[in-house]
Amino acid sequence: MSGYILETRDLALAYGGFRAVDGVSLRVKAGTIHSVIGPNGAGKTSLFHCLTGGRRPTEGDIVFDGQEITRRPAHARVGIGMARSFQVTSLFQNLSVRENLRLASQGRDGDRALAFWRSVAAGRAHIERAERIMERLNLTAKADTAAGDLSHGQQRVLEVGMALCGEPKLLLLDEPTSGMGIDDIPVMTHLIAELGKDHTVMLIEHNMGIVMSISDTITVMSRGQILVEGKPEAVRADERVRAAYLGEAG
Amino acid sequence: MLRLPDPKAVWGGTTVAVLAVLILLPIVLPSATLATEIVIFAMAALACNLLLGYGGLLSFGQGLFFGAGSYLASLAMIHGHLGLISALLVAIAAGAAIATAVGWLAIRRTGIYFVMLTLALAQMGYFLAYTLADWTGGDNGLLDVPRPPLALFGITLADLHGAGAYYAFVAALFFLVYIGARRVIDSPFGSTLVAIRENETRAAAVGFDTRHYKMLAFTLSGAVTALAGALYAMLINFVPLDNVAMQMSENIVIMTVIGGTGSLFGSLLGAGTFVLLGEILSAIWPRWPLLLGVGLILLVMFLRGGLWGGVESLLARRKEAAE
Amino acid sequence: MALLEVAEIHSFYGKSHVLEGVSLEIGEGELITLLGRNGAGKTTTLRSISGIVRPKSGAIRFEGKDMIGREIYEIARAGIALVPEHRGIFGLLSVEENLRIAVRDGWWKLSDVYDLFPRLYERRRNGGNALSGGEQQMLAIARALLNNPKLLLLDEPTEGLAPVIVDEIVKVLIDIKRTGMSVLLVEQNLAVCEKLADRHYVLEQGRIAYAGSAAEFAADHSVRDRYLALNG
Amino acid sequence: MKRRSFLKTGLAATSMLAAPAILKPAFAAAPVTIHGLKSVSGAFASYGKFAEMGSKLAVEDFGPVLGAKPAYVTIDTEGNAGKAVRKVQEAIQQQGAKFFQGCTLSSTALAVGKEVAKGGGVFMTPAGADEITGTECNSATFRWTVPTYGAIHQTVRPLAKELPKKKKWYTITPQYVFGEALLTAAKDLFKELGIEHVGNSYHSTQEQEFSGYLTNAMAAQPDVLLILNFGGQASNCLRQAINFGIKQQMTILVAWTAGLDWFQSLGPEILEDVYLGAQYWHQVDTPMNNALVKRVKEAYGITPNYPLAADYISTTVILDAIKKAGSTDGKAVAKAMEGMSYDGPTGKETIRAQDHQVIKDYYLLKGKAKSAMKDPDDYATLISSGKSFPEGDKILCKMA
Amino acid sequence: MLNLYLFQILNGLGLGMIYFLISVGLTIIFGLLNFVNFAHGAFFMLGCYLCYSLLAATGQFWLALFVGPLAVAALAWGAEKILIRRVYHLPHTFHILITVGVALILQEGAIIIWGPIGKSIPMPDVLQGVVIMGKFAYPKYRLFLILFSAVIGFLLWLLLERTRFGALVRAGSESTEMVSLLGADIYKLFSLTFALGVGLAGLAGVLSGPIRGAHPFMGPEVLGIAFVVVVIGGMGSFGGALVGGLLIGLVQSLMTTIWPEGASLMIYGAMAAVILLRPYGLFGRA
Repeated sequence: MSGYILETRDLALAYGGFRAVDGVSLRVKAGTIHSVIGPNGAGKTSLFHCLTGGRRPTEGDIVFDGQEITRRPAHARVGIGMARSFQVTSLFQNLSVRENLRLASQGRDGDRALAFWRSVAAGRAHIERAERIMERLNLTAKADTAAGDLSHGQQRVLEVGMALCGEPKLLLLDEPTSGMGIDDIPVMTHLIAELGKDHTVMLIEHNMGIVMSISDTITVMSRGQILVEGKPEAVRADERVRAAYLGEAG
Repeated sequence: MLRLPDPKAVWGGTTVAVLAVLILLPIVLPSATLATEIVIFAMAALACNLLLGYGGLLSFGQGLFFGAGSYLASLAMIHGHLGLISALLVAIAAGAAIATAVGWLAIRRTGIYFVMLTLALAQMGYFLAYTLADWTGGDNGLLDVPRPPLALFGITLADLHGAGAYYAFVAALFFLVYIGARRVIDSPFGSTLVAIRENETRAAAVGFDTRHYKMLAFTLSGAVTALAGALYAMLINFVPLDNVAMQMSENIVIMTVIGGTGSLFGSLLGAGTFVLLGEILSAIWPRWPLLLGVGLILLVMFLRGGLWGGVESLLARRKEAAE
Repeated sequence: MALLEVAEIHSFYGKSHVLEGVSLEIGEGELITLLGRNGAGKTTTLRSISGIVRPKSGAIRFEGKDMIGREIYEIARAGIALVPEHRGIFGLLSVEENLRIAVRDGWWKLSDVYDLFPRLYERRRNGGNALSGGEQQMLAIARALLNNPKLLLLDEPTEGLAPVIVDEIVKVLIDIKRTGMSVLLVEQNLAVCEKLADRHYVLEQGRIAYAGSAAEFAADHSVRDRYLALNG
Repeated sequence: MKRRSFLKTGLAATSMLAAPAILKPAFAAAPVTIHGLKSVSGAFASYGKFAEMGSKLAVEDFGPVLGAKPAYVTIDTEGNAGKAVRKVQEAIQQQGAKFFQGCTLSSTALAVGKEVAKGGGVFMTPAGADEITGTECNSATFRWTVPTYGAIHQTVRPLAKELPKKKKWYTITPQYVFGEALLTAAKDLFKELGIEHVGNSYHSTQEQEFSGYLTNAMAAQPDVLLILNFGGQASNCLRQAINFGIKQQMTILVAWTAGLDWFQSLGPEILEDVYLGAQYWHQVDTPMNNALVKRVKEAYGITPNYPLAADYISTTVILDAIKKAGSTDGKAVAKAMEGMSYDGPTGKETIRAQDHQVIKDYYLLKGKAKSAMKDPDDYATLISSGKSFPEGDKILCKMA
Repeated sequence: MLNLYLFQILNGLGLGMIYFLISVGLTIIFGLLNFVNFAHGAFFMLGCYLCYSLLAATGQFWLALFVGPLAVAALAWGAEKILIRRVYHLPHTFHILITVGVALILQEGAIIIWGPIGKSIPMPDVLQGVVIMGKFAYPKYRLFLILFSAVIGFLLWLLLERTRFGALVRAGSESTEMVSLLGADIYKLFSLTFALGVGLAGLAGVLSGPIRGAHPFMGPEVLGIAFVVVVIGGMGSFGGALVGGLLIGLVQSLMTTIWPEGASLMIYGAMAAVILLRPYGLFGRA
């Protein structure tokens, strides 16, 4: 309707008296890479929890693709086109890479996967999608390796790939480069930039550097609120952002 | 613990092995009735395995489903004059319904509270069966349970009065259940169940309503367990109150773990070992449950994968040595 | 001889290889910071030193004695105290009970930590759950001090705290340092680190990527950009 | 690899199966084998142990039957009705077993009776459920135990006679078929004797804590407390009643005790002055009983108790009947047993043909003080004995 | 009639205190070790038998009361060292299996030692007899039991709330790792707590001896009650065991007057309802 795929209105999440998210109104434009950054404790992760359904916001609401989803549980957001990755790698550790991706594709089916009389082999579409995404992630050589046996960098890539399997309209990535080495980071940044071409991506990051080159819009959070929002160059130049990061950047 | 899907190598072997065991059991054992009991309990263990081994759900309520199957199939035959197939279908439906209800409640809790909830619900079932003596016979048990002939659309296909014939019928059903369970495990549902056991948060994040999957696991498990219960009632022509007791739930879990969680063939192995050990030891020493106790301790200390797990690691070691 | 010497340790969480040969040293009375991005392995390094995670290879020597393979409490008794990131306050215990169960013979007495944190004295009867984030952090530090360690490991003590409280914690850390206690500090807040540390290590994907004195680190902005990537 | 792995699985499977081959019992050459159903292991082990002693001794003492010494095999019921029935089926199918004796649990006895009838054998049991010779009776099943009706009539009636002034009675009853049967019989008799039934407390068969029920009883202020449960529950109920000082306030009657072993587990302090109903008592002076007591002392060094005596005589009766019938045909043996009279431990005992119930004495005993005991097993004085059985249309058995 | 209910309440109180003693050990063990002890009832039974044997050998009830629980605790301490500590880290399934194994060994062992027939245990002389209250009488022994359990409960409360050991146990129920990090020997703490918890089951057994006698198969029934009490009160909660025990005691006692056949159904129904409505029991915590 408005070209925005995700909107939050005065979103708040309080833990006891502490307001981790404090009146955030955010709009993510379809087809863009939108990053939310901020120092530790800025409320990024809490905001992310609200968006993915991990937590119920205490105030405000969330609209996705024209639908009110504020109180929808996590699994029910996949079917309408949201998918997420985790900051701390969360895979099916003992299952193969292929099976991880196949299951993630199957998840898009929701309760249709309750079919216990069918063989998984009949779910051709899922298998094919898993193969396609494996190809795209450069993991085909590791197809039969258990996810837990991958290198950390590969696990991070698979982590993002799992979200991709839901064929989402909006991809929510929670610190996708977390724990990655300096040499692996460009691979991930490149992958995200690539994904940004055919998905809307919302990225939560701690470090400014990573998001600068790939983001269309950057929202800077601090103390549960939006501090600044704008194009990368504008954000980089903003004094308030510097001040917020000052504690960290010295 | 977990096998990656390699359907032909792993399953091909055990299917043939299951078939071989089913054929050999009545030949090797002194009687077909003993073989029948083993196969019936193997069916119950297999159903428990679906929950415990694949879904990671430790249910102490399996006895409730087993007992419900026994009672309802028997009552359907005694009062409703139903035939064999219809009575078994009644048991399956009832088991599925009760298990769905138990599952619906139990999956609201996790860990030990989940276990305690299944236990409490099963105990309620026990006392209900005890109180409804007009229907269940209470403490005396439900007597005169018939074993009707196998008939379809009024045409009698086989008389099951002989122990051998009944064994063949039960074994055939077990094989069907086994094949069915293989399919279930190999289905979108089964693979999702494993995924939920592995990482429930991720499973929810990729779009599965994990509660529905756990509930369906209960439904299927309850249906199969109730079928086993009904077959047991027809075997002994009688439903003792013991069928719904906590001891029954405990025994089913023990058989499952002895055999090996996460392996369908293991369930057959577990039930066989449990029943036969009881049979052999009770003939030798009245205090044999003491040995069972020692066995359980040794199992927990040294053979956590159960017998099937032991066989597997043995095979793996051989293979390694060979390479 | 260094008080603590970590040599080439490799640690795992389940299947994932988290530390891939971390080596570092802490001398008597030194305050060292361990920097690095989220997920680089800082917390795991602290957990490996205190015995919660058992490194599969490498060596950890404390006062020359080998620590790998010892129980957590043995390492604690040897003189290493960890204040974990989640602080580990016992909510069922009162503030004073939280402190008392940690008391071991040595320089720090209950009255000393009450002097250091007067607010804890005020709240000594309260349950651990009733404390604010800052108070919990103070309690966690106070409790570790009562253990009378020779080496204090702190995991992000200022995380999520208001600036006023952060300043207070920094003051306390300076006081602690003055007593001659060695400290290994994991911190995201560079301002805090620079105020306190003698030396810095930067951890990157399970390895030490940089080591330098406070002065060197302050002078070398490229390190910051490369490993901590704070600026675009 | 594929083939090999299958072979190994198959091998593992067969090796598992090889072991039980030893289960196939060596067939006895004897023409007559008695199968004793005894709860040797499991929750009723205390009973099964003595019952097994009784049957073994009976077979041993019995001379040749049909030209050879009879054999005896114990089937361990494991206190589990399902197991017992399955093992009976197996014995019938595999060994052609015909003659069964035993069963402690009513449910087991009922179900076993049905199986034996189907298999054309004979089964004699001392189990408690009246249905065995009542609604669930069958041509193959015989019962030694006096039914609830007799237990009530032979305890309540003589006690009422002895204590004519005690007109207010209170009952404590386990709520299931057996308890209901005792209670119904008691209520009918109360009416006849003009006794006022001042109250009843039902409890579940799981109950081990009776303070609440005893309190209800005290509140009703009866003259006599009639306890209608049995076994472990009766022990706890009586023990707790004594604790509550009920013995000082009223007379206590336990209508259905398990007998000597049960007395031994309670001790004289509790039993003193309590009235006790019993199926068997070793001090009863009948020729057969005197011989039995002597024989058991000699063989096992103990005094025979109810399970031992009941299973001894039941086993003997079956063997006698086989001898009389001169055949091992189940129908013929059952026929021979119908109407048979013999010297039993309670004196002259007769098997009523109509319902296969043994017509025998039931006893009312009174607990002795410790000081009055002449030997360690001299727990009680015999107050009265006699036979009471449902007659005519009260016999619910419709033999098919 | 009112009198009857009042008396049933007194009764329920007595019963409740026994239930409290039976359950408190189970709950302490669960709280610290997150371990489900299915052998708890079997240790209770062992306490009963030790009471019997010690009384038979010495005639001293007070000695039995002292030595019996200690012996049970010592056995538990050994079992913890050899077996139990090896399975803490495993899923609950294995906790259950290993303790079911221990329970079977204890049960069959009791039959081997003491025979299959139950044993009666005499009341100590001083506590024989009853206290007359109107038309009711209440056994002195049960009054003693209420008082003694209250004293034990109070001592236990002191131990848990006022000593370093108790603080460590409570702290450990939140995080054993953090307790180790403070330099406490967590294994010793585990052994002692397991021995304490099981010792309390033994104590409950010794105390119940004169009321219930000793029987090899009394374990499972006692275990069932303990589970119900612990779940209703909140697993790991001392106060929960007290309130849960009293509640079940009172309900059971009053039910005997109101609807006896439904007592067990009610109790397990209440257990299910509590788990569903208040997952951590009346006094438990997450």
